[in-house]
Amino acid sequence: MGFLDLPNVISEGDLVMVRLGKSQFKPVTMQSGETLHTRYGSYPHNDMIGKPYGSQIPAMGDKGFVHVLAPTPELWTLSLPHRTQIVYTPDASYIVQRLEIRPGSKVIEAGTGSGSFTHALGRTVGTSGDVWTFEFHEVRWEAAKVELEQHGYKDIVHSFYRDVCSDGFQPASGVHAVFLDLPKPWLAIPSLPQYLELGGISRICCFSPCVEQVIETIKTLKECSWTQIETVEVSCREWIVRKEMRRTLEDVLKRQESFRERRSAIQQRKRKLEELEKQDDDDDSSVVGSPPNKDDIPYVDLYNPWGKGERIVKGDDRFQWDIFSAGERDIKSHTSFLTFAVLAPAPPKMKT
Amino acid sequence: MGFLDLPNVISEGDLVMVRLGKSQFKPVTMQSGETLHTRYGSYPHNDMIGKPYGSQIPAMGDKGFVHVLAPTPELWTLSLPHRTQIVYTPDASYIVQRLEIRPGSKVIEAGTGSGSFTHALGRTVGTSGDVWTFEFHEVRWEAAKVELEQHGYKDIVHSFYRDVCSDGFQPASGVHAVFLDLPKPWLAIPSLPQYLELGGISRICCFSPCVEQVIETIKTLKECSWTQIETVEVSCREWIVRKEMRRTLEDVLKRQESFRERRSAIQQRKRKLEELEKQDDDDDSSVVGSPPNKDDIPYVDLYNPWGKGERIVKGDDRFQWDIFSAGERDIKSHTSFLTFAVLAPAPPKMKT
Amino acid sequence: MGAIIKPDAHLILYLPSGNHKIVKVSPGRKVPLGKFGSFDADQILGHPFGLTYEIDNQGCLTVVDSLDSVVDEATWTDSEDNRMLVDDPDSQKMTMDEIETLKKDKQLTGQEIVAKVIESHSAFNKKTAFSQEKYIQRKAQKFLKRFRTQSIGSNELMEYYNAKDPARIMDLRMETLGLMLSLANVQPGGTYLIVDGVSSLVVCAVLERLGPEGQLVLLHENEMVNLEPLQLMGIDLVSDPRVKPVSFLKFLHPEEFRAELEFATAPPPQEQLDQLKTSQRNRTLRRYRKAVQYKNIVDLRNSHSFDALLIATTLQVSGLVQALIPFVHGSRSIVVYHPCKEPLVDLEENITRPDNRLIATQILESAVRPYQSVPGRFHPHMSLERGGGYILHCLRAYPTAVQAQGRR
Amino acid sequence: MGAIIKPDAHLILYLPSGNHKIVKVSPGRKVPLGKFGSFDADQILGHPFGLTYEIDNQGCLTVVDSLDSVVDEATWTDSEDNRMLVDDPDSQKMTMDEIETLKKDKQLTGQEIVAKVIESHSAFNKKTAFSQEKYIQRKAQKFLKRFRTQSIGSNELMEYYNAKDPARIMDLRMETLGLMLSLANVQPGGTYLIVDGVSSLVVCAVLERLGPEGQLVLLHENEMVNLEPLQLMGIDLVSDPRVKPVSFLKFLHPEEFRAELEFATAPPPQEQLDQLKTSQRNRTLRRYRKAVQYKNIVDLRNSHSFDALLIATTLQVSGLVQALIPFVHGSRSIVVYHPCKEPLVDLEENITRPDNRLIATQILESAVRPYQSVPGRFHPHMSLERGGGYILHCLRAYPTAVQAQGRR
Repeated sequence: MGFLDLPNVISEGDLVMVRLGKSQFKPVTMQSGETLHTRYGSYPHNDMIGKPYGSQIPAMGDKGFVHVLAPTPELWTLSLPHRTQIVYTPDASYIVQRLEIRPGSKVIEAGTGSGSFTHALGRTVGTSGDVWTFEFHEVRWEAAKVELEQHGYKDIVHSFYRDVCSDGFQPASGVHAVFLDLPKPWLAIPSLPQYLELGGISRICCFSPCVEQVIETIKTLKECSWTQIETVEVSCREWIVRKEMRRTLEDVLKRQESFRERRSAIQQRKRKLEELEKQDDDDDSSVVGSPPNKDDIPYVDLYNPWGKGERIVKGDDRFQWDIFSAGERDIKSHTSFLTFAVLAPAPPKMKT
Repeated sequence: MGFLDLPNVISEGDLVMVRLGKSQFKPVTMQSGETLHTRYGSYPHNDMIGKPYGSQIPAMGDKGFVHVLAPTPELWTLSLPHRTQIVYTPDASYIVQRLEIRPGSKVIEAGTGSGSFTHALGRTVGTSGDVWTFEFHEVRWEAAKVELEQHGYKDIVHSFYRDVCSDGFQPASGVHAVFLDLPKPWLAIPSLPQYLELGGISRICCFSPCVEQVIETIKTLKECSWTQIETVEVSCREWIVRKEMRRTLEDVLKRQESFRERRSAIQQRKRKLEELEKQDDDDDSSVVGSPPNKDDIPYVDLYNPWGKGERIVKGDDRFQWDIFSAGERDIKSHTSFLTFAVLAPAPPKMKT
Repeated sequence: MGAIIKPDAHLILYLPSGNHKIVKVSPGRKVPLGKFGSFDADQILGHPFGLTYEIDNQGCLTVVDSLDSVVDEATWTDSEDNRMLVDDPDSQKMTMDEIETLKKDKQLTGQEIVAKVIESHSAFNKKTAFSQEKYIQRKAQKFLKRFRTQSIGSNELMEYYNAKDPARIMDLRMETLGLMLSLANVQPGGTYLIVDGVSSLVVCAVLERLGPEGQLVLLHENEMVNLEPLQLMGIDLVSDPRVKPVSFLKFLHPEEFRAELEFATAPPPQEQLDQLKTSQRNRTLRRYRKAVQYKNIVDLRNSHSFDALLIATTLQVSGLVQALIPFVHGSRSIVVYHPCKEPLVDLEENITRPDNRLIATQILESAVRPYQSVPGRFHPHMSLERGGGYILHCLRAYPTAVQAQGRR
Repeated sequence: MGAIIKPDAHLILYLPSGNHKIVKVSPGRKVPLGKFGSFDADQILGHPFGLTYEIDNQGCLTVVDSLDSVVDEATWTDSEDNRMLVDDPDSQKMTMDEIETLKKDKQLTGQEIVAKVIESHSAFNKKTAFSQEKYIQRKAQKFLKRFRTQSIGSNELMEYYNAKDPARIMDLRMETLGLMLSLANVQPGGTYLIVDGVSSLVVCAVLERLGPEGQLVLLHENEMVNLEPLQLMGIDLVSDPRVKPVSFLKFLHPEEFRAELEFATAPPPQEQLDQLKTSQRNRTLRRYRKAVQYKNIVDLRNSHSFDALLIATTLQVSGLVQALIPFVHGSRSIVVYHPCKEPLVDLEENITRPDNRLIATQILESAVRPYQSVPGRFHPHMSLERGGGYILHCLRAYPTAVQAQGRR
């Protein structure tokens, strides 16, 4: 099954995204007889094949479980090792929307990189569209090409091992949208027009991490008659919802009252002891009843509204809880600058 | 009374910040007999003099009111016309904290601009500190100088009409912190060391709106042996709290039920009318009782959970309300880049 | 060849001021442009979209390169800084009346007027190159009679509502709409369940990605669905066979509409139809077609296999999501948009996290920050409209019968 | 002359790795630096703060220019792009053992080791200049034995807690702390009311701005105030006469402590003291001094004229602010920090907006975004710790007796 098939039930040979942790996904190809071994237990493929996608699968003889998910370009992106150059979903989704990529669109991508954005492009153009993708790093090109074919994009995505800056974008033609993720996009921009759709609007996005690259790119886009040039950054924050115990001023005051009571009880006892000692000194025989005991401190129950000293599970209903949301601790603050531009079609003869 | 005096009660001659609207503040100098006329009514100064700062003052024979507030650098900044170049509070407060400006600090500022940041610097260094501020625009220099003196900074802030790029920072000396808000800070940086504190750490902040300026500034700072160079942006969002009516799915369903009842009631009546018409046609004499009336539609009370068609004040307790917060609509997204650096003291002879 | 402007098409025209206008271009008709006058629609019919035109005083169009560039290179001297510039409202020596005369009597073009206005500014060479450029741009926006044509899709619709009344699209913005579509894995041929309280913007955007085979069920909260407003912009949702509107009541409680569903099982017998008057027969046939469409929706519903649920509404989202969980297929996405974080925090805390039919919940806030890209003055825009709101995303799961305990 | 390092001073030492370490430098003592070894404190006593030192293998210090610059200019060739670079863990030919030998036996300096490590990287010239620089920096952070000295103030304290346990300062950051101080108009000579649940960070920052004449009342929620931890960093809050700690109970309910307040009205009569044993007399005098300090705080309280109220606590802030409103002078600020927006939204909705003793409420979120400033590669840092939380700010007002109605 390819990414584009929207399958309902897991079959032999399917690529399944196994969800191991919060955002930990492992791509696994189903082969009956095989077993997936993880830190969270072992899972025979036979326990997954035939189940609907989305099923929770219990570990073999263990308490753990995983979910078996259908692959999407977004899950695939999450499963990639982080060190690879990746166009993440917030950027990728914005670029597709802004470049107006649709079913049937013809798109150029250079370089292919990890191929993660290529998946998203292929999903959107569908079987009636084309994505020509170019990569100058041979190992990376090979890896992405193989994956894209395995994932069912064979007829949609056309992969080339090529330096587009020197060698152009053949055999792309009739292209609506161009995405350039290159160290020097300005070297590739001048050759573009011959590959674009005749008499149509073409859109471009150049993906560059540094300001200096952006400035050079904008200069070249202007020289090559691209208009509506705009550079933007996309940022995306995740918000984490959590419970916090409510601690009120009233409780503070009651607690401090109880500290005070305890202190005054201790002082009273101390005074009593001192008095008794004094009497002891004065007249040994006058002691009536039993002498005060060291452990005889009048017990004052400290007001403990927040369970200090106890182990408390969040949400424990002996306490009040507030719901807070906080931004994730480490924010992907900057991925790249996205420089967009539009090339107008050639003007027709004017009627006057 | 100057800004630094923290006065409690309004006196003749005081500069009072009159709060007219949400963030609309008008500086007014108290003169008995005078009257402040605003869109929200008229306010004789005599109604304000003798009142404690913070008082609500009712309009003369009117329903309006204002609050009379003590001036602070922050309120003063808010009262300035927006077109002037201003270092706003989020930037200003960060710069003061990061440059470690304290009571007694000696600070250079160039240019003075509207003088709004000068107020904040003067507040923090206090009477034991010094701020030397330089401005090359004569009219602006004059205006800021007069205001700063009127506001009680005479002994703290020293204003000069000067182009520091060509003419330096005399008579500043023993300076701990430098703030440069100049089109070309790199022209002023090389002359700085002679004005700085001997054997101490000096800190600088250069305030530049464009990346190109920042890049040039960083280059010069490096050449001049400044270290710990870091460029940052400060952004500040205001959040607006508002109430929204809760509209639940249950209410939608009840409402759609009542539409349905109304429709079926109308249809029933229609069918009845048709039947009657038919009977009419068949046998005119068989009509029994009165004929159905057009206005006789069985009334179905439409379920109206959200007061459609009524005028509802937010918080009306016939309805449920949720509390939402939303970012203000227009965000000051970028003021300037702040480039910070530190100049280490000259190394002493090493003991070996 | 790219698409061309066909007779009676709806277009959006972008103006130098940054404003835009939606118009219909019909053969032989004039297209009004407010204070810019008007032009004959015939002049642009058959042209590709995306061209920029200048209107002369006779209403004739010429294709130009850009909406707001004036002269190739400024030939004025500038100042290093603005130390010599004194604020003076009198530095512009030309009055509005004089400018009107230039326009009306001298028949100058927008370009020529801008040049005249700059010439007559007494302190222009005391401004910095930066201020000069800003001044020219402001005047260009005011006097240039130009426009750019564009067909209307979800991006243009969003821009239109954002300028007109952002509340009608709940402040939804391009980065967030794009993210919704990606997270929902919208693709050609899919089947989607949608709650759209944003003037059908989500519906439009999904349709753009759907191809001819896809379909969407649109849940609405009123008596009748309201798809007409978009007709005025040339977007026909009413007769698009891929759009299947249904009320919440009829979707959630088909058991209350058994009669209609039974009616749909077979066409009304011909002999029965023959007995009816024409008007009654048409009514019966219409009722039958509607019932079939409804049955079709209920069949989709009962298959519990929508390829995603997309929600953007001012209704309380917690109850909504809870009611709609069963209809989403396993491993498919639920994506909920809201301009404020609070309803989504409530949704996560009370519905998606406690319910083991939903996994991998996350609340995301995406925002775009545009830069000014004038050469030599690269910096983020000084002011910015507020961000694009929040998205809650989670995936539908099938829990095992015996609930596994432990992690997560 | 700037401040110098005095005997027994506390310092923060910054290391090339970006980490830091708080140490005390005492004459004749060694200062330990973990895997970097140690050095004699005497070598830096009497020096100004802010210098950067390199430690040689004998523990001798030399002043150097920077924590992490290695060689003036890279002399290696680089590659235009990384198309020739294949991921290969074996491209570094030198083993950790070999490096250890260089360090221990050959007595190479950190600089020399970094140079050797680069030399032995087989694919170094296939990297782009960018990757080369990153590689060198990583190695510099690992092998350079350098540190920079700095005295400890609120900024360093914040950095220390931020690295160690940000929860102890409730994720408070410099931009937000600075904004609190400005909005509260903290200035020399002022009198401030403070609730500090952030390890005394707000107290420290206010003290830095207070000058010798100012003072602050610190409300605490425990049995005793806990100011000792900062002693370990050389910040003495315990004996600072400007710091006046008091429990919430004693501040809000002085009527329950009449005996103590009366005790403070006059010193215990000498004849009475003379009758007591020495220990009892000292106890009585101590009790008297504490009572006087308490009476002093109650007098400040009763004047209702604090120059600002600053709050940073995990206690529910709504009740807190409501209880403390009366003590703030008119036109002065109330500033409340919280890392999450929810408690401040609650505070605005339920306390500050409905109560006409408070005006001009705003909730602000300030955030700093740092840039990488390597020449030719200017861009915002790729990753970033989360933002600085939220501030609610409002002003204390005195409403007129007859409540004016209408606007606002």
